[in-house]
Amino acid sequence: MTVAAPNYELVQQDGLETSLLEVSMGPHHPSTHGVFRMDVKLDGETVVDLKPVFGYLHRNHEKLAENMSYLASMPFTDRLDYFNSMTNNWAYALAAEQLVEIEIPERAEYLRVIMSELTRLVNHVSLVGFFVNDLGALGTPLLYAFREREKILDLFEQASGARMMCNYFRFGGLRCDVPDGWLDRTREVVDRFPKFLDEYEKLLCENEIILSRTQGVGNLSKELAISAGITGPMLRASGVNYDIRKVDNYGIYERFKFRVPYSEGDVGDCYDRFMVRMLEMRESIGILRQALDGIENGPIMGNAGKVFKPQKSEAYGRVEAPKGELGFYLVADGTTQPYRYRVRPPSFINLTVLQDMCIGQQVADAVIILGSIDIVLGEVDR
Amino acid sequence: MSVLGSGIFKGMAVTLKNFVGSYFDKERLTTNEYAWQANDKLPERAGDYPKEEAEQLSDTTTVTQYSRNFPMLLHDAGEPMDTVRCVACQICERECPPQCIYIEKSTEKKERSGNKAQFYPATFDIDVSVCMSCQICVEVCPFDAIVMNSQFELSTPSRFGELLLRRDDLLKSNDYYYKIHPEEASARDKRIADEKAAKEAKKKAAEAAKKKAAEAKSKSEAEAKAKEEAEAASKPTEPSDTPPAESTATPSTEPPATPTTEPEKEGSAE
Amino acid sequence: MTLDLIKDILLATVPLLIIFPTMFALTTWVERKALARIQNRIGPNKVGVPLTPYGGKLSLFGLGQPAADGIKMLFKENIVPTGADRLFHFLAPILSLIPSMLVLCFLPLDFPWLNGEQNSVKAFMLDGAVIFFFAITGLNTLAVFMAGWASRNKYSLLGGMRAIAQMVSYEIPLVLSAVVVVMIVGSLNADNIAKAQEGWNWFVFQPWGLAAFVIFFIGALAETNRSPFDLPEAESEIIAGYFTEYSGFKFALFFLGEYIAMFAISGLAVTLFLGAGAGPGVESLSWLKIFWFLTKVCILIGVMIWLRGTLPRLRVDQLMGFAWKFLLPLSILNIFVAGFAWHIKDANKETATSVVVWIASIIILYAAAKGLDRVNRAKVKPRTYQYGE
Amino acid sequence: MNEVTAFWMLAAISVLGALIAVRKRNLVHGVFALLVFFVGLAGLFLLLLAEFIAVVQILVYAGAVGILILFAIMLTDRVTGRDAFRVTSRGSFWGALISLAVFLVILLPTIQDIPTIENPTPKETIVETSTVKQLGIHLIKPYIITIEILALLLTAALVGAVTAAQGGRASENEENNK
Amino acid sequence: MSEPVSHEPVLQHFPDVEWDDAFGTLIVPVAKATEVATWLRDDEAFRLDYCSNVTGIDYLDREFKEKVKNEEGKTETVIHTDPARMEVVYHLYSMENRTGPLVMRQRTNREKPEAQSLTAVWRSCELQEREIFDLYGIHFIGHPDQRRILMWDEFEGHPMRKDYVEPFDYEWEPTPHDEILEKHQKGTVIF
Repeated sequence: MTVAAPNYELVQQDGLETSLLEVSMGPHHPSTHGVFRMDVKLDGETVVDLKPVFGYLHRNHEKLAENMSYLASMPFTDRLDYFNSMTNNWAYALAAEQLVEIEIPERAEYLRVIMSELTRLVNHVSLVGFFVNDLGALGTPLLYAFREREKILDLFEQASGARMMCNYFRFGGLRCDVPDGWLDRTREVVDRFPKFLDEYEKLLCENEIILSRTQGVGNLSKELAISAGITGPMLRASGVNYDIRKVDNYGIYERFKFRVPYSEGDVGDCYDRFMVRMLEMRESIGILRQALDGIENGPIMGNAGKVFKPQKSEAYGRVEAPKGELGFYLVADGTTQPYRYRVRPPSFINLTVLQDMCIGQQVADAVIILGSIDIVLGEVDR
Repeated sequence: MSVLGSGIFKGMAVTLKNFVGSYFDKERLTTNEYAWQANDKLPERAGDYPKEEAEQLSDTTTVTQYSRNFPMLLHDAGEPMDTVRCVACQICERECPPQCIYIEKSTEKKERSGNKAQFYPATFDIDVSVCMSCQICVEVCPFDAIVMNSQFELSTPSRFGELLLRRDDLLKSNDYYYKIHPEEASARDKRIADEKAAKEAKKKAAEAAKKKAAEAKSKSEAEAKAKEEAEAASKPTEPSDTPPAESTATPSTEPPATPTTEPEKEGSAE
Repeated sequence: MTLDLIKDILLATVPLLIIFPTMFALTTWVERKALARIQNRIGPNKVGVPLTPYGGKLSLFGLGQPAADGIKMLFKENIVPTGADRLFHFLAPILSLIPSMLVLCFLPLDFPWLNGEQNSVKAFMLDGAVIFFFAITGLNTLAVFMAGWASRNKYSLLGGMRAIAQMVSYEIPLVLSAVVVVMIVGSLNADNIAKAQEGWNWFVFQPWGLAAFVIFFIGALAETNRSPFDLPEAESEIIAGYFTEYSGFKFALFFLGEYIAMFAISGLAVTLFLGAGAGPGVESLSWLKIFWFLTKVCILIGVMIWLRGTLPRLRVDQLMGFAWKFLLPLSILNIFVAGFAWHIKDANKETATSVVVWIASIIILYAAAKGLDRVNRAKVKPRTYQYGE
Repeated sequence: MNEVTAFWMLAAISVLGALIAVRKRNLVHGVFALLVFFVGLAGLFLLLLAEFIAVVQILVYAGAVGILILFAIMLTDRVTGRDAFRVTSRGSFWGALISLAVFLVILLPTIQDIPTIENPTPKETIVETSTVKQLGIHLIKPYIITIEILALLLTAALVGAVTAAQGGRASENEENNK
Repeated sequence: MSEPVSHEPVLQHFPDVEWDDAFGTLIVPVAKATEVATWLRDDEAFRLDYCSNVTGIDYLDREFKEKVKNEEGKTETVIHTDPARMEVVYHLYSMENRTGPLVMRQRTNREKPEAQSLTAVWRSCELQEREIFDLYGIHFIGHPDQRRILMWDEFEGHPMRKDYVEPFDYEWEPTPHDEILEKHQKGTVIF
């Protein structure tokens, strides 16, 4: 079942010897989305071999968390995937809440869904911008995306006091309630978003250059995607209907009516990954509208107790983060610190197939394939 | 069958719309200029000024009332060290994830205005080069003594000393807190007052229960009195002696009555 | 005699050396402003003229920005990588500027007020001006290669190779689309071409002229490495291509050379298709010619900026395919269309023939373009997306 | 400042370029020196008011041939050699002498026929009819057959080149299919 | 939550496999790991085609004091010993049946830790096993490309091990934070 990495054989023509050009793309290459390196071997402009090199941002997050109380590593989870701190918080809270039985109040559950779907909008909209930036678009779509993203970040700031490093979720609820009028402002942003998406789609989805650059580039088959543990929009672009919001129904997702877009064919190229994200944003808006309609006043914190000290047990909590399945695996030994704290980072595992997708493509394609995987190095290197 | 190049022309129409729109539509040009850039005044570090001036200056360094950057120590009206709320219990120091707080307890207790004698922090340092504004210290503080500031322009030419905020840099009055986070401050004070009132009511009730055997009928009066007191206590502290010159609507005289629900203190405070 | 010669040389070259670098400075500012507005930003708006040493300044929407940039570039450190070919690393930016400056002389720009009413001044009066233009523009390629090779950087080398392949390929549709005009006018002389379009007889108003203009403009974008053909300096793929290792004033020279080349090639487009200096009022005021000429150049530059703000870039193979498989056949076909139009031109039935020519040319050219597009477009399955519950 | 000065300057540049091109062991330097020679030659043509030839000189030699050589060099492994290590063949003196003799025998009569620069042809006669036009007329009228045959030959060569390139790719595809 | 997978058939099919009820996990002997994994992936009932998470855990010799109520109702301190070992934990899900998770462990000693690489079964193990090799030093038999991944190649030691001692930090430079850390070390605050 496992598909091995394809081997590219250098074609020797009539005794003419050609040698490979070895280029080290990164760690300060402008389009590696951080400090990431790809050791690329090129035959002309064709990628013959590609080895990803990680670890430039490694800070041993897991070890740090094992030497801290459970609560104290919550702000550090923000720094994993610094675009989506809310979903990171949720995944950690979900794992910790499995260790001890905590009832989460209704309002907190609703706010969690609202925050995580807003995060999804933030991530997808700016990812599409970065992706088109990698295609060479001088940042215009990216800045349109950031214009809208700012509005959502303002909402995050109003709720939690910080724009990106929100640190908003707690075991059993949320840190604090949202201020007055926040829900109305959110509704305004959510109502305006489809209008922006229309414009965005008009700008990008029919552009002949984007079509010809992305279609048929970086194909990922369904079998390889499943075997390699690819999750999130990338998996759905390869034609697998698997969304943890639907499968696990964590939080209160079973109350909302939403659909999971996935590609029908089994091409799974950059265009599919781009389109699945565009379609997912529309669904997120649907969830947000339902959540904003359904939310009621109430407490936002369950009875977690003063000290978080779970019994000897283990738990694995996973959520559908915008980049894929984000899981936290906690092993508790009965103290206030986790004995083992493991992050299952989606973008790290999605990078498994980078080599498979890039070999035989052009250098320019390698860059956009990396862009379409959607990595954040804070999470990859941890 | 589409017209050749129609996708490109559509895209160009969108960019043209944005180009023109940025001159007329506020939605399309959301950029704001820095407040200090508008009047060509360079920002200074608030710590370089006398306290009152610094508090005025922070008008220009505050973005919105919701932004929260770096902790500060609250004191009530009056001389800072006489009214500081912190009792040097060191919970925040223990809970701080990046370990950027250092506290030394005073050796002797000191009388605070209106309260009984307590310890006070002899040293209270926060290394803002390490602090990540995670607000866990605010969350765990049982005395509402540490809250978030909103100054973000803290860059200094030197790496040592100036990024290590000392106790006197961190001490800020409650008025200042009202100025930068009006909603949060009033909600917090309301909660403190409520708690205090509830406590006193409880105490009164307990006393009343004791006296109940002797004077059963005075109970209702006592409760009414407790309620009155609660109302009196819900008023925030008096303004400082030298109010900021440009503080037009000093919130201390008339607190904004916005009943925001403030979170219960959670987290471990062992 | 010598004095006269020097005076002539100065009169012929100094206006060009003043006008175009000034326009370059302004264009960098306009480009930054326009791109910023396209992206919903404000753009440079702070740098201005200081009024007193103690403060106060005239901002003028950040018009001081080009000067500030220039000063910054001048004072930046000149870094030459170890192992680089120092001589070529030094020569490349100069060599890239010289051809672009040189070709400005072939534009039909004369300055009537400089040397009396009758003697207008012109740098070169050559019969083969158009072909000279292409020959000298081609030399730019060498500078690019020099820069890429001398930097001893793999990205630079890749950028240089891309640049050469691109420039060589796009020169062909560029020349072939210009051939149409040369054919109709019967002269390679830029002034003759300008003369042929006086009044409103601009060649862009002919069907073959319009097609040739579009092809020429696309080719010009590729020749000057502008978006969407800015592959040699694709920052998301190969850092900055051939000038990755350049800093300070050498980089500024490259930058200058590139923009001057933009002006030059836009100037040629204006000469060939947009009636050169023709415009309202040129009969009475001869210097309006220059005004109209520069205005048209600026409009073309504006379109280039607009395109840059909108489009992502192509891939190398697509770029080459576009030149060889799309533009080249189309421009050859266009030559035949122009010949056909010229052949059936009839002074007696002008309206009827022009209508016939318009309709026939448009149908032929559009059908050809569509067909070529269909042939060249990569075969991909249509995409469908499902919604799962 | 007249044509003579210009001539000597251009001649010096050309000869210098040619010499450097021969002497340099660094191939890329050599090619660029060769290009200097080509451009100098173009300048000389321009001086003779043969502007079309000058253009073609730049277009074909400096532009096309130069880039062709550069591409060829890029395919080689070692671009630079050291100028110090040079094998000078024996009898170079005789070689130089013979080449000079051949040069004189062949070219001297031609050189003598050219009107000297001090006494140039009057300008008016040249400006009257442009060289481009004259050249075109000559090419179309007396030499039309030659031109057509040349064109055919070049087309054949082009087709042959394309076929050769395609053949290479076809075999590559076959290998991939295996 | 998605439907959990019953572990009973595994135990029936492979007698060597143990079931740890406290943690809810299969404990697979290292020698049999590939076989069990392949069976779990291909068996029609399981179809655990998706290996979500691979974790390494390091257990030192530890004593746990636990207060247990004995029959007489008195609390009594019982001392458990947890033997030193290393574990590799696999969280398995099925994308086809939308079930999971089934937790599977390979247990190995601390002195010369070795485990079977399951990269051949689930490709997603490739980078995660490399990470475990890097941070824990567990050698994966049959891994196609076992190199360090997060730490640099010259790094010595395995930082996630519980007994790992930080080397002298040669990149140390003074910061204002040192003052605080020093005071922390001197004082009572222990993290």
